[in-house]
Amino acid sequence: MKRPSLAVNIAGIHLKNPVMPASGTFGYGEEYAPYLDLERIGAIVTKGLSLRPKAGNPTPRIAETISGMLNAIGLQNVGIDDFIKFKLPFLREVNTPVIVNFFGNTLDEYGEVAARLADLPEVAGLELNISCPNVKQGGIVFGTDPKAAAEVVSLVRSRSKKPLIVKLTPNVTDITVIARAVEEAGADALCCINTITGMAVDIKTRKARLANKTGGLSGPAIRPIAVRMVHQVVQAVKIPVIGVGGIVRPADALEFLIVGASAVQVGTANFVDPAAMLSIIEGIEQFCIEEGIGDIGELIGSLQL
Amino acid sequence: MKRPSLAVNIAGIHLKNPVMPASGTFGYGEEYAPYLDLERIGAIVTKGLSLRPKAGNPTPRIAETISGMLNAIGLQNVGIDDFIKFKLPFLREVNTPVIVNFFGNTLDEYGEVAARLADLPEVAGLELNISCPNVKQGGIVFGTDPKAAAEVVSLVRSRSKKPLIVKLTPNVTDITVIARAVEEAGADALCCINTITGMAVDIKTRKARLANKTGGLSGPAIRPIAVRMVHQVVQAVKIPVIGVGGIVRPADALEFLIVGASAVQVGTANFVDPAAMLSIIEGIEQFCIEEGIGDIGELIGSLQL
Amino acid sequence: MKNFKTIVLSNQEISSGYYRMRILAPGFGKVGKPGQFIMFRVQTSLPPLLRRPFGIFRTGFLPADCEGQPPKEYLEILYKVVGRGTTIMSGLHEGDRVEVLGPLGRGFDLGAAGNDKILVGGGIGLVPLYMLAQELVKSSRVRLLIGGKRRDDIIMVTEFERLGVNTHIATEDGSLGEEGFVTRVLERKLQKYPQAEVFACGPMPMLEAVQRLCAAENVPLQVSLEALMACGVGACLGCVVKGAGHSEQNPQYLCTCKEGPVFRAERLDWSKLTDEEGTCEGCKS
Amino acid sequence: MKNFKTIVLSNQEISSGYYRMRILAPGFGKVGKPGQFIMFRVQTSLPPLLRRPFGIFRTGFLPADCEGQPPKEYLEILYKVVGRGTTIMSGLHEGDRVEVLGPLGRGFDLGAAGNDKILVGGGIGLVPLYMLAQELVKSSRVRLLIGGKRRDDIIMVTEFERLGVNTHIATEDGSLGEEGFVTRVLERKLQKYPQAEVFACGPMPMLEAVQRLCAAENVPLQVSLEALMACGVGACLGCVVKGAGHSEQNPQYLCTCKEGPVFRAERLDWSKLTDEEGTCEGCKS
Ligand SMILES: Cc1cc2nc3c(=O)[nH]c(=O)nc-3n(C[C@H](O)[C@H](O)[C@H](O)COP(=O)(O)OP(=O)(O)OC[C@H]3O[C@@H](n4cnc5c(N)ncnc54)[C@H](O)[C@@H]3O)c2cc1C
Ligand SMILES: Cc1cc2nc3c(=O)[nH]c(=O)nc-3n(C[C@H](O)[C@H](O)[C@H](O)COP(=O)(O)OP(=O)(O)OC[C@H]3O[C@@H](n4cnc5c(N)ncnc54)[C@H](O)[C@@H]3O)c2cc1C
Ligand SMILES: Cc1cc2nc3c(=O)[nH]c(=O)nc-3n(C[C@H](O)[C@H](O)[C@H](O)COP(=O)(O)O)c2cc1C
Ligand SMILES: Cc1cc2nc3c(=O)[nH]c(=O)nc-3n(C[C@H](O)[C@H](O)[C@H](O)COP(=O)(O)O)c2cc1C
Ligand code: FES
Ligand code: FES
Repeated sequence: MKRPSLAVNIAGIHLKNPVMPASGTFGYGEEYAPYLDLERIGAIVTKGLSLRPKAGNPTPRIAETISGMLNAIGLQNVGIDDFIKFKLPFLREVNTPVIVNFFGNTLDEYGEVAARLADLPEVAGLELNISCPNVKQGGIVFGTDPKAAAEVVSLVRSRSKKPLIVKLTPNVTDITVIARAVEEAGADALCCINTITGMAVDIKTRKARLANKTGGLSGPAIRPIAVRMVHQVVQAVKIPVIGVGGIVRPADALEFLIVGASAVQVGTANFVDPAAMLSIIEGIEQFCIEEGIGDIGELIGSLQL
Repeated sequence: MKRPSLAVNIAGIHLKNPVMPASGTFGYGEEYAPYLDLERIGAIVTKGLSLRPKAGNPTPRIAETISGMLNAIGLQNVGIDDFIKFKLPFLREVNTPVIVNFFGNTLDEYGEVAARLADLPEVAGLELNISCPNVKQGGIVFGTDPKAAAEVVSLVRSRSKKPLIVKLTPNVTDITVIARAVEEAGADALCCINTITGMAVDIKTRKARLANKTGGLSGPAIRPIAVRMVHQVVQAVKIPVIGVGGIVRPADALEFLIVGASAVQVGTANFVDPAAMLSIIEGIEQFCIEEGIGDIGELIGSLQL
Repeated sequence: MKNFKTIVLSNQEISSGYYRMRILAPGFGKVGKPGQFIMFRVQTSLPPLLRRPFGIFRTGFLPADCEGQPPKEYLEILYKVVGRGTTIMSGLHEGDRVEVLGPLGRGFDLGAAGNDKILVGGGIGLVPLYMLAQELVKSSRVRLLIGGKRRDDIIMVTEFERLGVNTHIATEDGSLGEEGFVTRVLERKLQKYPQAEVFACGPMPMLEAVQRLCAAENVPLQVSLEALMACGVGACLGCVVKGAGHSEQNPQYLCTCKEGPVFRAERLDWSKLTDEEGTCEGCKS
Repeated sequence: MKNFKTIVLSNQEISSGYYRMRILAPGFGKVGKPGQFIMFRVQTSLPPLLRRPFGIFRTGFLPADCEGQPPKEYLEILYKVVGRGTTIMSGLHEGDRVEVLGPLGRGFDLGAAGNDKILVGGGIGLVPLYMLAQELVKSSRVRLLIGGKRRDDIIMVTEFERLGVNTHIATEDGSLGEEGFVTRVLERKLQKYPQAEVFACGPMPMLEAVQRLCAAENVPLQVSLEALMACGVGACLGCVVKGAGHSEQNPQYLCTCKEGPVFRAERLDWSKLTDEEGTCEGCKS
């Protein structure tokens, strides 16, 4: 039997398969190199970068919950300069497209980072994070207001010609409103969802289990919410959508593809199993073979109504 | 050692302890009577009632997810007349306050139901559902728009003097905006959260696992989100807040009380263990004893900052 | 009707993918009726979240092992491994702690003594028919028509025969008994015993075919249905099926858990029973 | 550094609430260094979601059971049952399938040969010190100071003594060894052996006291830290501690999993190490 084609094209980025890590769960790629062949995954997505290095939040920063985890890392990152100097050389040698996730603390900073990334040949595309719940100034306000979201996307669009993926927050009343605003402002693709704001309490100490009190919930617990939002967004826009949220097994990824995601990202599952993405890729391939699907495109958006 | 006092007062309703079922997961009370002593729980909360009987949604209506479940029951209920005729007589004999959850398909209907319930001595309080994600017309639009929410609360307030609890939806950008609008419009207490809209797909048939496609996610999976929202709402309003979402064990209920909920509701856990509320009450009592808490009031809102 | 924490007494694979679990259940035999079910859960294990419904296969007493002590009562379920919950169940051992809610629902009505009784079971659908047969053989001739895809799906035949039940087997691939659907056998039997009463449990397409045959011959039929269940006690309204005369204006939803799982065929709306599409006023999302 | 699916060889309770698990681990001994750790997971069990970090207690070879076959290599962990994950672990049996990611992190630096080596371990903190002692005894005199709340918390003493390590025990309730904190013992030893190097692992208050003593005496100290971990490989940034010179403007967060878990004391910011409060520019919610 001929192997099915899993290749997809997102915003002009050619991916050999639709599976990539979710930003912030895969470091800068090299951390996982000992555990899986980085050339087998669809793309590498970096930890969110900012103009200057960022310290992140005080500890504790993570807390396990039922079928999920809360994190309030606070977007700790090495900053754009150190990324280019110390992280990019490693990624250059890997034959897999690199998508750089980034954010700014101000509108200007968003533009600035985009401009700095605009001419790097190693960077296949940008993923604009307007949705991190742990950083207020540079994050959530942009992601929850359609006008602000459109503004930052327009600005970034004007500073870089790279394929532009915009990552949306689920912490909104109607994600399709933001999705459409961002599409109109020039996004080439969307990525949903980021984490959902949550909180957990240590009943003995009566303190929040995160120093930041609230954090972003990720993992299998949120999958039904993510699938619903991806389904809604796919109906609302014409640009491709990358689905993310709680994917652990191949079947989870397939749910997202079936509702119309053109690709998927795997986040928390990397912590559980560093080779999770490989199993997912193999599982998708297997499913295509079993179902007689020759090209993954036939599967994408095949939801029966 | 003296037994701690677990009694709380919500909007003028005296509860012997702060644990009650969540609407829609406990039928009209009698369904669970064989499995737990209804006089041991703080209150009984009925399935959501409407003016006329409601058929509900086509099947399948439920789907299990990881640490949660989706439901799209569609608010099937016997209607206010049959409730009074066939369900209330049973509840009259139980020495536990009865809170009637209700909704309308139109603004007028909300007022109408409230008026019908206004003079029934067996009804200790009303829980106004402006948040069911499965009924569009009579639900979600009211719950996601502060103006509409205030309007329906004012109307209901004008038609009934009963203690009025308003149940909020989590499917909003900022739940405190709705909470404040509803408080101002005359609510005596708030209840958060209702289910979070989600979706699951059967990858073999490529159909949504619910006939209604989307449904409400409940169960342990959503608890961190519910705790966060209750925490936010408690800070934002002066009226008491009832916490609900994913409570299974005593420790879960304690999290809500510590962030400031004056009482809690147990939903999906009733399905898992019909006596769950009793274990939770006992666990709360045990915790108070261990921590030297004489009155549950000392625990409520005791979060350390 | 109660919820009790108890232990597994044994759990054996009886055919490929089919298990029989014996559970300690004091007092259960006195209350359980043919056709009722339990909601089963492994204690302390959260996943799967919801309980799983299983028909009561039979109840019985362990031989008393010491003088003076009353013999221990047990209940048995038979289950097929199909998903997450049943996979976890298949790994349980003697002594493992489980929880049983039941007996639940309405069982079979035994019908008129003396009349021929025809039982139709597909695959695991035999389960609720065993205790029914135990009762029926006391006053009627009982025939059991067993259907399945393959030989492996035909279970418990000897157990039924030991009760004095006359059994007929049909498999779709012909690997055991007659080749084809069990409803073909039923068709012949109905010709032969027009006074019969029929009791059926199995997959929906089988039940629909049985219903058509019985309706055509005007033979009384009771069916045991399966539905997705969260609570098992009539509280969640997740398990409904459409009753006869159902319409949007005049909804006639019946709870499978409480008003069933056994229904007289005429109580159900067979035209829409498996229609998953539908719409409802408020919810056309 | 790799992730491998393997099986449990044995899992025994060695003291009340303390377990020792032996895991099949071909090739592990060649790569693992004293002070490194693994991320452990029970295969096919989703809860708990995240892996659990455990120090490598020791590695070894099973006696070869048939001619020609290479002897099987194993690794051992010692763990205390404290929560959900370790409770599940305590129920594992021989043959149960588990997953091990490791060896991870930076281990101990062995220091100068010949110098007196003082190891300080509190409770389960002894774990990473065993392989360290195995190495150190080759060229130095090694003293182990063991602290714990009660007698039950003092484990593995004989194992260390068999290596030729000189052991001193202190329990807070005096139920074994000297009564009081183990740091009192350390204080005396530091007076006696001013050339010593110290290696410590245990609860944070103990480590802080050890650090103060060593800093005062100018004695080199390496500590092994615990932190909440999601990935174990430096990707999630969940496990950071503040490094020396840390400030908001000049953040010096160190990953416990990658740059630790063993740190030279002077690399850390002891004033803020356990300060959970803090604030950060963007996030004052
Ligand atoms: C009244 C009644 C009696 C039953 N008696 C038996 C019996 O005696 N023996 C037996 O093997 N099976 C019986 N079933 C079916 C049995 O409940 C399912 O096979 C079982 O729940 C599957 O669980 P799972 O976790 O392995 O499957 P999964 O597919 O992983 O389950 C996912 C969800 O779907 C539900 N589900 C899946 N299949 C069914 C089904 N056929 N019916 C109802 N819910 C389902 C599960 O309960 C769960 O909530 C009965 C069902 C009902 C309603
Ligand atoms: C590098 C390192 C080495 C360790 N070595 C050992 C060892 O050899 N033996 C041993 O018994 N314990 C060791 N621990 C601690 C061990 O990881 C925890 O006791 C264990 O994770 C608790 O899991 P749980 O599910 O039982 O507890 P829970 O409290 O239910 O766990 C909840 C969450 O908190 C985390 N957690 C809880 N306590 C700790 C802790 N002390 N350190 C880190 N994470 C924690 C868990 O991993 C989990 O994510 C080590 C920790 C680290 C970081
Ligand atoms: C530890 C951690 C760090 C994260 N950091 C980022 C980040 O820097 N930028 C970003 O856009 N998303 C970040 N995310 C969100 C993930 O990319 C992803 O959207 C989310 O975790 C949901 O997917 P999952 O359920 O598969 O983990 C982070 C998530 C986790 C768990
Ligand atoms: C089957 C089902 C039916 C429900 N019906 C109602 C309802 O009629 N009215 C209402 O306000 N909430 C309803 N809810 C929401 C619950 O009351 C509760 O807010 C939600 O389930 C979260 O709590 P849990 O996680 O403890 O289940 C329903 C929930 C479930 C699972
Ligand atoms: S299963 Fe809940 S009503 Fe039937
Ligand atoms: S545990 Fe993830 S970075 Fe250390």
